[in-house]
Amino acid sequence: MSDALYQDTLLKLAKEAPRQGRLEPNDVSIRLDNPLCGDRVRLDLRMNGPRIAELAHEVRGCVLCQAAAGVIGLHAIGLDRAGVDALVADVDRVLAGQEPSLKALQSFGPVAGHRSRHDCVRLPFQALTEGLKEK
Amino acid sequence: MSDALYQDTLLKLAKEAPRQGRLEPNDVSIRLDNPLCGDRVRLDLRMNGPRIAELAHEVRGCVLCQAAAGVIGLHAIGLDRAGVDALVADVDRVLAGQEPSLKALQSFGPVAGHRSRHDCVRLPFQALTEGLKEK
Amino acid sequence: MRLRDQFPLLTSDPKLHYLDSGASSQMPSAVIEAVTRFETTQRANVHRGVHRLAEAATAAYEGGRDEIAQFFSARRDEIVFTAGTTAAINLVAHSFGDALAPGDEIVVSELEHHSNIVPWQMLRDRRGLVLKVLQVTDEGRIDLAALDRVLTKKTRLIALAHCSNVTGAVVDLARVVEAAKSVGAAVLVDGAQRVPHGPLDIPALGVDFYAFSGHKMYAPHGIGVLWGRHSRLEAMPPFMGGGDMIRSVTFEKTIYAPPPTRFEAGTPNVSGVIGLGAACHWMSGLDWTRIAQEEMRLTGRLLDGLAQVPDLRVLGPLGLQQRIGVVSFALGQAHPHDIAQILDRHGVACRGGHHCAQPLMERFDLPGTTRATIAPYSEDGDIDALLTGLDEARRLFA
Amino acid sequence: MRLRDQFPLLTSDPKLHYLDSGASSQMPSAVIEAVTRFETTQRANVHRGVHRLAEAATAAYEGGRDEIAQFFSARRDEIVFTAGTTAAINLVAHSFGDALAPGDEIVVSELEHHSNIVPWQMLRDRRGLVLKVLQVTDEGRIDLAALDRVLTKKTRLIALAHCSNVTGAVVDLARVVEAAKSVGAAVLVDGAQRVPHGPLDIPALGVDFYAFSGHKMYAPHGIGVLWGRHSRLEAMPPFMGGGDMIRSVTFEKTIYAPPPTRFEAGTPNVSGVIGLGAACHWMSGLDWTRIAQEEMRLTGRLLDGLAQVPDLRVLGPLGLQQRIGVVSFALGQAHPHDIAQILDRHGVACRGGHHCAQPLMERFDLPGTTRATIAPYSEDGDIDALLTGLDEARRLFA
Ligand SMILES: Cc1ncc(COP(=O)(O)O)c(C=O)c1O
Ligand SMILES: Cc1ncc(COP(=O)(O)O)c(C=O)c1O
Repeated sequence: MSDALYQDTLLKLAKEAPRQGRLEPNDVSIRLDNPLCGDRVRLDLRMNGPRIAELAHEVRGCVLCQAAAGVIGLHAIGLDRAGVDALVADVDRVLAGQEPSLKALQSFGPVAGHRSRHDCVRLPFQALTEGLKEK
Repeated sequence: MSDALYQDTLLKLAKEAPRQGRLEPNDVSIRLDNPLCGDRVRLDLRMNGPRIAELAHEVRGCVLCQAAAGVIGLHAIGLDRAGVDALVADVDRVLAGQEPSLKALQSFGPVAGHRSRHDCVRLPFQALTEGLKEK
Repeated sequence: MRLRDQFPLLTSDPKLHYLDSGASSQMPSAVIEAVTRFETTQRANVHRGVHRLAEAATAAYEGGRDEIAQFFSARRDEIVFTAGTTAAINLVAHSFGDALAPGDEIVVSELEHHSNIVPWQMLRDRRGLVLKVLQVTDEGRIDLAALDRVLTKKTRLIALAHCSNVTGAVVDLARVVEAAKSVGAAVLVDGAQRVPHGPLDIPALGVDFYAFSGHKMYAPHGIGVLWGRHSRLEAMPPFMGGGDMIRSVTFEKTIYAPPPTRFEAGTPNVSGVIGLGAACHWMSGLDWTRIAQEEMRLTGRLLDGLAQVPDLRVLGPLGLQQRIGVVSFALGQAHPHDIAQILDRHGVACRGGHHCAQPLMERFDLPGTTRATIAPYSEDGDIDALLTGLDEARRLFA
Repeated sequence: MRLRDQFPLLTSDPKLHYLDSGASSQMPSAVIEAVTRFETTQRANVHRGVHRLAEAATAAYEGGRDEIAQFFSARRDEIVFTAGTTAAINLVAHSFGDALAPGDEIVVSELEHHSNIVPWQMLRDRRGLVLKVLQVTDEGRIDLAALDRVLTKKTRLIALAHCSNVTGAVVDLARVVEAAKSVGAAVLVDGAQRVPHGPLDIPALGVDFYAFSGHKMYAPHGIGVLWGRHSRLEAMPPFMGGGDMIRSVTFEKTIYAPPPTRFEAGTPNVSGVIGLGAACHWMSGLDWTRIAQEEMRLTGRLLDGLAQVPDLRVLGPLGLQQRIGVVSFALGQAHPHDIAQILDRHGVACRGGHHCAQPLMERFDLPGTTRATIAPYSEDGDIDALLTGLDEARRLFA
């Protein structure tokens, strides 16, 4: 299972994560740290009413964290709070070893067996949830 | 060895310990507690220069503690600091399982094997040492 | 099967009558094996590590927290690990207590263990508080009738033992909680003597803090728990500083983690938590209705036997209502050390002394008592050996 | 015989390359057996008890204190038991620190573990002190040249790690002590990373406090030591209140016991102390001249190997002088978690992250490092496996 962790699709998602960088001006800018490992996510959001209009992310973290931010870069635009909650539930699903509905999350499947890495994946999604709350 | 702990001579020494009670007036009055078991010794001394002229002891403690006070009641009168130190050294000796020079200490021999009881025996002698220091 | 058979120390010494579980209980092989399994197959530091052993150690450690939380019907983030009851109470005395204002009042009782007195005295002296004391009835119970008189608008905390480690009396917590609510005070319960006697729904008690130790509930020494209602814990600053309890550290400013992590500075007692988890797991597999009945039957047998001994005085309830099988007594003028020593000749392990409850000893004007504790592994033979030993002690000293 | 053969966890998994001893060491069977022996043949609470088991437990526990004292050439009444390094430092921050006056200064360094930063920050905020920071050189050492500039008449305490848990650098304590003396400051040493690497004459160091944990020196988790110079300890009030640390308790006034008991409130971690005593006993039977040579040879082999890896940067001394075998490195932009994960595939247990030294990570502008620790049971094969694993990590991430 360990060998599957760093699949090519995941490595590619991490490296080529869309929407890397900062977004100026923004409506919400949130920074979240993982206290255990020092990973850090910065997420800038521009809103259109209740929905995310544009975003950018900056990750100082591992490949899993970067790839998770990549999923957000690909799929979070246009979501409102309910949409983000559904996305997070999908992440929970894949980390519990189940099939996610979002195809981009499939490459995270092998992380389920590595509990110490779950927070790496979760951190960007937590930033997203908190960002929508702040708004 | 346990069976030897409460020899008749020791029980008798505890019960009939000479010089029980308080001494008024006194030159030194000292109270010492054993924090672990709550034993308590009160020792009153009347001095004649550097030497103990008269004394009295009040023990709220076990038989070993009472008997130890009994040894003091029997043998401490007339002692100066050096004499008390020698007496305490003799107590150390018997608790280390060796033969004491003072006959009255012989019945404490079996206590050597019961480390948790050493402080019961020591408490009155500690009071004596501190009493002579205070003077 | 006798429950006793699960305890290697007891089976290796069939003549031992261990009635000192109130000090430290014995440990079943299930717990010993869980600890050894950790040290020989999973040992690593927890959290922060991604290698296989660190993952296994973290899973075993956090699994221990789950077991403990479940056993006490609590949320896992309300379980704070400490070194024991004493450390748990000191944590509250600092993290909760240091926010109190001069003149604020804390209420304890006369029968408390030093662990539930000294931290409040130290806090009183630090913060200029007032320490009020509920007295103890002749039966050895906290006098709750005085609550109305003692509580005021300034009462911030009531800190009481669930069960006395000397008299065995169980306090009526519902009444304490109600009184506390009426003045807006928090309630801390010292559960050290309660937890060995079966499962407990801690949140349902309505209290704010509940402290206990592993070594009295079949687990290793050096591990304990502070259960805290989450809303309370969230409002409290940390007690100790160090690794694991932080979100981020710079020299200017440190941001603390949420509870329970905020209160768990440094590498935890990993094997201790795993042992305590295993003890909870072991306990939850037992039939506590039967064990409680048996403990009370044996307590009754002991109290009946003691009632036959001339010149003997029991410190605590003579009936079986609202008590656990912790039984203390004084025998004439005989000193508890001497009694315990004679009992030891009969293979009976009892504790003699002040049991870290000197104010209670003063209350009853005694230097100490001899104490026997009934545990799930206690049997008729243990009681009988105690009574036989007492007979000899009486002949020697009384 | 390979030293490794004495470690059940290592022998049961011949393919494991355990290079995470800086987090927690492995435990030799001698220690595991001492703990099990206690639980199965001597288990009881210590002190206060006169029955046979309580005597045996007390003798084993105090015997543990003797072993530890002897191993560190210390007086037994200078050995204070705590839950670990973190708890030991917090003890000093309270019992020593709370007597300091606003404006007094405490000096730490940029490479300290959070355990030796956060307690001083909390003390600073409690007492209005000034916290000064010695910087770290590019080689990963505390810059002692700045001591003269940083120390003032108001410096009360210098608190430094004996060995960095990130860079492996060993500090020149003689120089620190001399500087401290010149301004009358006390010195606290965080010895957590030093003690696993062999015997040490603590009093001869000339420092005032020395803190360490059992779990890094082949003993159980949940036990640690604060060594304190007796004259210092005697002058300090207690930290926590409870049983065992008192002489007498009334509600008006409590009289505290002398050190070390004054600082040891509550039932101690009996099995932890016995385990730590057994670990000291085990260590004192080893040939440390040979082990130190071997540890340095392996450290050299590791540093040489790392020097061959493109884009790899070692955080810490590149030579073998004044260092222990704690080696941290960064590999290009690859994240330490990912590196540690790949190493795990090769059976190599390394730690990746900030190692509870975030200020040091800031200093080197890194999110974290990957860290390997050489221990007495390390072998050539462990180093080689690490280097092979790194090769794969580089291909994947760099
Ligand atoms: C240098 C240093 N100081 C302090 C600590 C904290 O020790 P503990 O977590 O055992 O309290 C550690 C280890 O985690 C360390 O490496
Ligand atoms: C009622 C009570 N409270 C507190 C304590 C203290 O527990 P510990 O010594 O494990 O911290 C004890 C036991 O010693 C106890 O019986």
